[in-house]
Amino acid sequence: AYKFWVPNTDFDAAANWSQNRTPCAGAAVEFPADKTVSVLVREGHSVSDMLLPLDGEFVLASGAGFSALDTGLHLDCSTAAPALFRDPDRFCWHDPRLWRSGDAAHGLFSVDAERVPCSHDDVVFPSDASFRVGLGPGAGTVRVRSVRALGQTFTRDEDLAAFLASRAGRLRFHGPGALSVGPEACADQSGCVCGHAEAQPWICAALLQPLGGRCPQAACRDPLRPEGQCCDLCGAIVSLTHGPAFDLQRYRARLLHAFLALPQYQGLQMAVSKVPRQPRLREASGAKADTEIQVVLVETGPETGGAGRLARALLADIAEHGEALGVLSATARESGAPVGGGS
Amino acid sequence: EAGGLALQRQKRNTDLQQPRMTAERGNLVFLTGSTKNIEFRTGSLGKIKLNDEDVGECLHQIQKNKDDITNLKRGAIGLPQNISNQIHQLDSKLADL
Amino acid sequence: EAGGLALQRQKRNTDLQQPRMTAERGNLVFLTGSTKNIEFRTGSLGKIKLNDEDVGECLHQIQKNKDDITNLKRGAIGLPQNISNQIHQLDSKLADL
Amino acid sequence: EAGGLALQRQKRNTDLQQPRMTAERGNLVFLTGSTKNIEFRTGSLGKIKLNDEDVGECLHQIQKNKDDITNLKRGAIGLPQNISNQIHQLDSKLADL
Repeated sequence: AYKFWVPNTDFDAAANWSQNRTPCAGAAVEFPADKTVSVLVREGHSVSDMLLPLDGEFVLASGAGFSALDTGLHLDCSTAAPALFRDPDRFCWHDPRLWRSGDAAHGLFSVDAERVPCSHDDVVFPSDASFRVGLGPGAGTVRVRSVRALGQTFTRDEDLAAFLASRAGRLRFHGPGALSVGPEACADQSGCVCGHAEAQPWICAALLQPLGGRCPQAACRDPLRPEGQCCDLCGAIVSLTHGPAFDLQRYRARLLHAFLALPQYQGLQMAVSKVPRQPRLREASGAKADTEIQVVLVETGPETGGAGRLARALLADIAEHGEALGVLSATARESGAPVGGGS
Repeated sequence: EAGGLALQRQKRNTDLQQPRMTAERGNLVFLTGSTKNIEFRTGSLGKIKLNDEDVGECLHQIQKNKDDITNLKRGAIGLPQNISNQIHQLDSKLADL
Repeated sequence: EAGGLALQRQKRNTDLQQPRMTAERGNLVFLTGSTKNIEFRTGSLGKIKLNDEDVGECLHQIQKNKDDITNLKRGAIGLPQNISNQIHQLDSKLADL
Repeated sequence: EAGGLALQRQKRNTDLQQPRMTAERGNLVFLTGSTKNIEFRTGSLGKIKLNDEDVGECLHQIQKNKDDITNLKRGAIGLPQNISNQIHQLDSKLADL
């Protein structure tokens, strides 16, 4: 599956500037001296002063450029403070918020760990924007199937290593972590485990960094913690043990069209993936397989019990059609009643 | 969407051709793709200056030097011919004595 | 919104007067329209280079060429005068015989 | 916020070495630190042009001018020697009469 890197380091993106707006005409502009970065400039900008990074580049799209405008000449730029380009090193590979899935569909979501590219994913960096990615720290080597950047697709480690070591690569990738590609397309129709067991602490640290590293309180009693999710959530989890005939894509499509599309399940979201089976559950079920199919059901709106109802409907579906679907057994867990907020 | 993709593909191909201003360890470098130019265009009263030298004037001086050299060469070729003639004449006169 | 547009239009008009660095179909263009300059300045130990040519050295060589030409011209004017004098003297001597 | 100010102060110290693009009385000025260079680099098929003049060719012309001057100097030194010799011979012949 494809995973797309979202944030950019474009000059024209308001989010990249200290005051959340691009420099106004005649502004003084500052790039951090010691931050290496590639910056795409799409439009024409008038500046009175611009401090450039010691190592960096400004790529000019056609028609883009800079012109001189003495400060104070323009009314719309009366602010004395210079516009500061925000730290381009703030984007971390392991941050789930920075990725977009190629096969996103209405009603589908991914558990946090699987929002970050899995070992069998193809990773795409924007070709029409500048970007910068921090690798690491400490999460070891990031493995993906392929990396596409600057119009090139890297599927061999030697090629990727050469790119990362080049000036173009060094402007865009940094940090102690390593990035590696391998020919690991997921060939198993029952799905492949994402492979983020070791990286998950880093993924969750990046995700929860704006929250001070702590999960928000779940709004229900006995909340659930799905495999690959950073925080507890309210809803239901259906765990499936499958046989050789099971097809993950087909089962996901079945759930989308035969259940989630129904009016009574509107507002529900679903994540379906193959995950490592949690050891205590493995013992309890007596299953030999160390993986299972995890179906996570959550409500996007106020709690109505819809997730629990859908979980039970899925169990009934499996009881009826399990053999045809390749599902050997299924269990469901539900979170408890809503708490707080005077519901 | 298809148009967007086509545009994206086109952009991808031109990416390396896009001009750039880069800083390399504090050095400022202006770069263009393999077939692209760096151009300085001034109006009649605008100047391009490199460390206080007016580049336009410098280029003008190069041409002026070239013209001067052409004239000097012409002189240097014409001169000996003229003098040689005079010396030859003197020589003839001497021989005629 | 109308005010914004007016401002933008105004900006565009003054933009034309502003010196600028811009990209035109992959070419990097430095433009100065009116009376304003575009200047590149390094510190005393920094160099300005055009495709590996040191502009400072080039400018120095232009001046050196100019000086050499001045000297050559002076020589080229002085020389024939001196020689003409000598030839004239020879001619007089011959006539006096 | 205090951290931000400290960062800014720290930045200002390194300012002098940071390449900078600035406006001075409407002129567009590119600056580098004391030991840093400003470089313009095109690909092998790209040119550096000043108002339709190919700067690369102009720089080439500087070297050509220099070579021409060297040749002219050599001629200017060789020529009078040769002519002086001839005039000296004439003078001797006259004296021998």
